[in-house]
Parts: sequence; C-alpha cells; structure tokens
Amino acid sequence: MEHFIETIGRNMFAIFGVMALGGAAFMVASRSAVHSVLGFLFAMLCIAGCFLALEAEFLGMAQILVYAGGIVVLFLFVVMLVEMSKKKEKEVFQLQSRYAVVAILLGAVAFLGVFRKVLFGAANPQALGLLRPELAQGLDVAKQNAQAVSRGLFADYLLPFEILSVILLVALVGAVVLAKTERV
Amino acid sequence: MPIPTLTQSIVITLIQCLLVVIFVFVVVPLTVFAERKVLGYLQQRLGSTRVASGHVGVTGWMNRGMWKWGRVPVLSYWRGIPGLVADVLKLILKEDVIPAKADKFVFFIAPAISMVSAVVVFAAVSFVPGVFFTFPKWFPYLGGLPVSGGIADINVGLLWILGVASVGVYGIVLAGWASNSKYPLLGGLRSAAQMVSYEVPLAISLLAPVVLSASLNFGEMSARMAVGLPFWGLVPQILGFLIYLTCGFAETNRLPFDMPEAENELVAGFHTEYSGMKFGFFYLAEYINMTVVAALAAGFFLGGPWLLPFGLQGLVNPFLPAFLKWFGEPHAIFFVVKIIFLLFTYIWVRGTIPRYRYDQVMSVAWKYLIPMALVNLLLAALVRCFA
Amino acid sequence: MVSLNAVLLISFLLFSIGIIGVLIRRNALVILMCVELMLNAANLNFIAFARHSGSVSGQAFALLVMGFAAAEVAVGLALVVALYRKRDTVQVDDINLLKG
Amino acid sequence: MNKLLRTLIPFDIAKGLSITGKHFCKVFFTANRRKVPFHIVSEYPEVVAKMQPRFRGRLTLLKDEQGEIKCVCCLACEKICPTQVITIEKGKKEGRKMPFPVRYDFEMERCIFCEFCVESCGFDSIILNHQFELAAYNREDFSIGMEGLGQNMYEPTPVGKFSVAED
Repeated sequence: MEHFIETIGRNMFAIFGVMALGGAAFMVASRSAVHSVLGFLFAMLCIAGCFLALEAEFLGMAQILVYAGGIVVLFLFVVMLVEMSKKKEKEVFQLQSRYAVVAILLGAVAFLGVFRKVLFGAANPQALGLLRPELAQGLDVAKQNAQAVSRGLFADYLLPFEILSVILLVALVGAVVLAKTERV
Repeated sequence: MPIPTLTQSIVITLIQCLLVVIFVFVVVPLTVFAERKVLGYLQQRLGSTRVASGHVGVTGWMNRGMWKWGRVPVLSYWRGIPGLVADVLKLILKEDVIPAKADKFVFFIAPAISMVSAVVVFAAVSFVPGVFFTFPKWFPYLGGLPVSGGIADINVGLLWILGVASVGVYGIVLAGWASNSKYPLLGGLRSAAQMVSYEVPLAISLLAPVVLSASLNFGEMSARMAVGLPFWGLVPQILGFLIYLTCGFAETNRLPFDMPEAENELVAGFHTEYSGMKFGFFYLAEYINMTVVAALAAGFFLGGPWLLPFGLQGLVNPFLPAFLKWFGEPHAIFFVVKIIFLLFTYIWVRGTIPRYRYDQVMSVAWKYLIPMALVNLLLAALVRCFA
Repeated sequence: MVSLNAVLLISFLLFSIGIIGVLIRRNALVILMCVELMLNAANLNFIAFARHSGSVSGQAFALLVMGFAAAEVAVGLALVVALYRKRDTVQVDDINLLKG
Repeated sequence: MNKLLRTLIPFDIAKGLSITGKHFCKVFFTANRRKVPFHIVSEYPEVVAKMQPRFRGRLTLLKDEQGEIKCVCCLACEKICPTQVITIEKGKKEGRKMPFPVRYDFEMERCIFCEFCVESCGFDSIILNHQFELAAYNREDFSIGMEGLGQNMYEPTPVGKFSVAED
C-alpha cells in the first residue's frame, strides 16, 4: 500500500502529462467545436497538474485561473456565438491532413533520433532538482513559491512585466475595436 | 506528537474530506429550508408550514392533530421541516429526462462539473488554524494522530479557491449549450458573460486582504486579518467587504443578479431541460457555492474562527456562558456561526432587492465595482505602507 | 522526482499535437486553441528548466507568457468574431480572398 | 456630487434591508403569540380566510326586510352580462305589485366575475358575495338557480367540505 502510493506520488507528472496529451488529442480529433473546447479545458487543467508536480504551485494555480477561468470560457463563448448558425460545415479536416500528419510523425521520429541519447540514454540520469539553490536569494523555492516568483517578476523582470501590461491594454483596446459592430 | 505514515495521512485526509462533505450536506438542506421560511417572514408570510397534503399520510395526521389540539399552529416554525426529506426524495425519485436532440455527453457532464467544482473549493478552506482534534489513543490505526483544521492548507489556497470556483462556469454554460434549446442557451451565454465580468472585481477585492496579510494561505490570511487589524479587518476593509459580497451574489447567480435562470424571461434558464438528480446537482451546487462565498467572506472579513479581535476576548470572557468558553478562542464553531449569518444575509438580500436588468448587471460590474475595487486595493496598500 | 527528459518529451508531444491541429483543422477557433496549446508546451519547458537551473526566472517568464497568451486570445477571438460577422463562417479555407 | 454619493453609498439598499428585516423580526418573534398576527396570510383550510370588501365571489339574490326578493325583473343584468350567464323568467306573485322572478338561473361555469350585473342593477337586489371556494366535482353543480335541480341561490356553496375547521 505504502509503496503503491509512493509510486503514484513519484509519477504524478507522467500521469498528468499523459492525461494532458489525451485531452489535446481529443481536442484536435473531435468534430464538434464544443467538444474541442472541452478537450482543451481538460488539457489545460492537466497541465496545471503538471506544474504542481514540478512544484511550481503559483504557476499551476495561475494556469487554472487564467486558462480555465478566463481563456477557455472566452473560447466557449465565441464557439457558442458562432455555432448558433445552422449552416453545415463542409469538413472538419483539411485536404492535406494526411500529409501533415505524416510530416509531423516524421519530424517526431527525427526529433527522437536526434535526442535519443538525451531522452533515453544514461547520459543525463540525474533527477530534476535544485542544482543552484543559492539563486533563490534566501527564499525556500519549494516552500515559498509565490514569494519567489513575485521576487523574480517584480525585481528582476520588472520591465517585461510593465511591457506586458501595456500589451494587454493594447490587446484590450484592439479587441474592442475589432469586435465592435458598425451601428453601435 | 507521532508523525503519520503516508497511508495514515491519506486516511486522515479522507476523514477530513468526509467531515467537509457532511458539513456541506447538513448546511445545504437546512439553507434550502431556511430560505423558504426566512423569505416568508421577510414578506410577512409564514413560509412552508406543511408537507404535501395536510390531510393525507403521517404529516397530515400530525397536522390535523395539532389543529385539533389547540386551533393554533403550535409548531408553525417547524411544521415544514419534513419538506427537507420530501425535497430530496422527489429529486432522487424523479424520472431523468434527456432531450432527444441534446448532446448526451456534455448534457451528462455539465451538472457533474458544477457539483465537483463547488465541493472541491473546500479543500483550501481551513476552519481552524492548527490542529482541529486529535484521535484518542485507543482509536484503531489512527490513535494519537492530529487532524488539522483544513484539508489542504496550501500556500496558494486563495488562488486555488478562485481558480476552481471559476471552473464552475462551465457547468452552467455547457448545460445551456447541451440542452439544444433556446432559453437554456441564452441563459448559458448570459451567465458566461456575467461570471467572467464579476470574477474581476471579486479577485481584486480579495487582493486587498492578500496585501494586508502578505500571504495567500487561507488560514494565515484569516488569522492575520482577525488578530492584526481592528475588528477583524472589517473596518479598514468595509468597502472591500461590500464589493466582495456583491460579486459573491453575482458569482453564485443569486438574486439580485439572477441572470442565468431569470424565471420571468428565460423559463428556468440554463436548467430548463434538466430533471431528476441532474437538476438536483445544479440546485445543490448553487447552495454549496453560497456556502463557499460565505466561508470566504467570514474568513477574510469577519475574522473566521476568532470570536473577537485583539484581546477583547478576555474582556468579554467573564460574561460568556460556560459552554462558549469551553470552545476556546479560535474554534470552528465561531466560523460556522459567521457562515450561517452570511447565508441569512443572502436570503435577506434576495427577499429585499428586485432583479437587475442585464445591461445594469454589466454596467454595475465594469463601471462601478471594478474602479471601486481598485481604489480599495490602493487603500489597502496605503494601510500596509504606513501601518 | 521528475526527470528533465520526461518533461521535455511530454512538452514535445504537446507541441506536436498543437502543430498537427494547426495544420489539419479548418475551424479557426480550433486553430487558435492549438496555438495556445503550443504556448503551454513552451511554458512547461520554461518551468522545467527553471527547476533545473534552480532559479525562478523561468517561472516568472512562464507567467509573462500566460499574460501574453491572454492578450493573443483576446485579439484572435475578436478577429474571429469580426470575420464571422462579415463572412458568416469561421472555416479558414473559405477565407481565400484578399478583398471581400 | 450628491448623485455620485448616492450611487456609491447604498442608502436605499440599506433602507430596504431594514424594512424587510423589521418584518422578519416581527413575524419571527411573534408568530403563534398574537391574536392578530403580523403575517398577512392565514393558514387557509384551518383558519377561514377573510376577504376584502370588494372581493367578487358568487352571485346572490338579496331579500328585503320582509323576506321578499328584491329583484323586479328589469332584465338589466341579463342584458349587460358579457357572457350571458343569467336567465330570468318574469312572473307574478300574489300580493306584490312588482314583477317577480319565477326563474333566476346563473351558470357559474361561464361567469367571469366582472360585476357588471351588480352595477347595472337599479334596485340593489343582487351582489357578488364573499364565497371563494367555488370548485365542484360535477358540471351540473355550477348551474345555480332559485330552486330545483341546481343549488339554491340563497344557500352558500358547500364551504368547508375539505376544511378541518368545520369538523
């Protein structure tokens, strides 16, 4: 029992990762757009789980909050707006899908071939851990993740953060202008 | 204090989950009953005073007996209580109708999403700081082990609560879409827009306690707000409290922000096509969400498990009845009492304020609540800076 | 503990699924979702490397990417809605005219 | 400025809450304890409901002090009735100068309780009384006349058939 639970705990990342892959595959393969959104939502939640398994708690929660709480709802909203028309879709997939899938699979095989040693070899067997804990500037990254991230965000990368806020503002205004109807 | 093994700690967590589920499923039916009675009293009625026919069956016999007895509704407060059981039985026994053109999978999964996201939020709510109780020594397997006051007292508890609560939108939106019917779709679209809008001021108003307490952990936040600030932080955060309550009403789709299921425009909104226990899940989820919002408000603005702020507890202690003193200073009972008061406030507001129009709902969120919440956040930052 | 390789493999597969989606789907909304998926795969790598190097810069950057993704989705969805208003379709291969 | 203040500080909401709160306290703390309760509804089958004076129930013929029917068969009510539920047959009665209604039939199933008949009556000889338990099991029970098969016009509809209070 003990051993079983420990095994699950150790492989949490793999479990969430495989589930995320399943959700993503469902998203690409399903014919109804709403089902696609559901698959996307599932994939996002599982990726949040992956973040948690990597001990990035703040990022995991931000993932749930931003993606599941905001972005996917917007997608669903637009899908429901757009799907209200009764016009039948011609086909879900493109004509070149077969070639595209083959090409991607080839790319995957090539990737695995090139990085075979890195991924499966014994060249880099050490577990993913904190190699240079002194960079966390006196904070225990595992215990005070949110504080550590905030230090990174507001001390080291303040300028990108500010630029991001400007980008968000521009995107907001742009979205309003684009989606506005003429008569309003 | 013995350190639990992995399996033991998981068993303890399961016990905590069971306790929370029991709490939820005790509070929710009582809230449903209280809603009927309190709404009645607010409108000078009596609320529900009998179950089914007053003349058939056991309850009918009881009713007749009471009337024969004194011609006065002796238990006029409580005669509706069998309605609790009757409600649940009705929901369980009803036929579960699925519309022929509905999307079966999504139709099935929507109430589940609603329910799960409502219950799971409680994982990060800590009812008491520290140890809730300790298993006695004779207890098999778990003897002598402590049980903490929250299931998962994680560092990013507030974010967890906000994130999972926001997943609850999908239940409503997907239910509206999957029913393949006009009114549910309109209700779902409305609620998507409404809940996304209200999440913004809600989150910003909760940021003020975060700033004041410098933590994202539920227990820590409630403790610091309760002990470190005057009157559980209610006085410096009165604006934030009001904004939070308003957004909480909107997030749980309660009147006066009852857009998704506007009875007079949309039949029953997103759950028009639902029946049986699937509808019951939506019904339960609404009340559980109310409890969650009340728990957050009680924890952050009303001091959570702390009876009185500062050292005032010591001043009041001599005048308290003995059983209250027995509970000690931070105790879950105070938290629960505050939650119940806030649930009463929900019903009170519902019985008082009429429903907003849809455009009014949106303009309240974007034009008033968000700027006010930002101002409140600024105030909190100033307080933190200079105090 | 999680090995870096597992993270890289998973994120690579997620990215590939994203690319496949972009290439083979006709619905503009699904294509947007696939783009989001690819951004997430990149985020996963950011976090893995942040852990590997023991600093939080990667996490901070992942957060920035999230914000950027939100901005992108807002503009993209606005484009889709505008397109739908104009042409009554969201199928990308129906949108093959420069003017119209 | 004043308007802004009123927008920001929810005075009216507080006022409304205080009013409903007052009602709540009154009803909650005095239920079962007062002869005249604060709640405005009654527990109907047990406590007989009191109607407002203007309540429009079933049509009734009135009698004067001598116990004589006031109706003089002017047929004003029959003419004005929009659903034509009233049928009057003129007749004579010994010792009475005015015409006397031999038959006064009232088909309650079609009546819309508009009270035009009462308004049109120049002799105040009919009213709509305060009966509201007008349901019946048979269609025939709705045709009400002075005597004969239908119910009598003067007798009340069988009230309290279902109520405990009459036991």
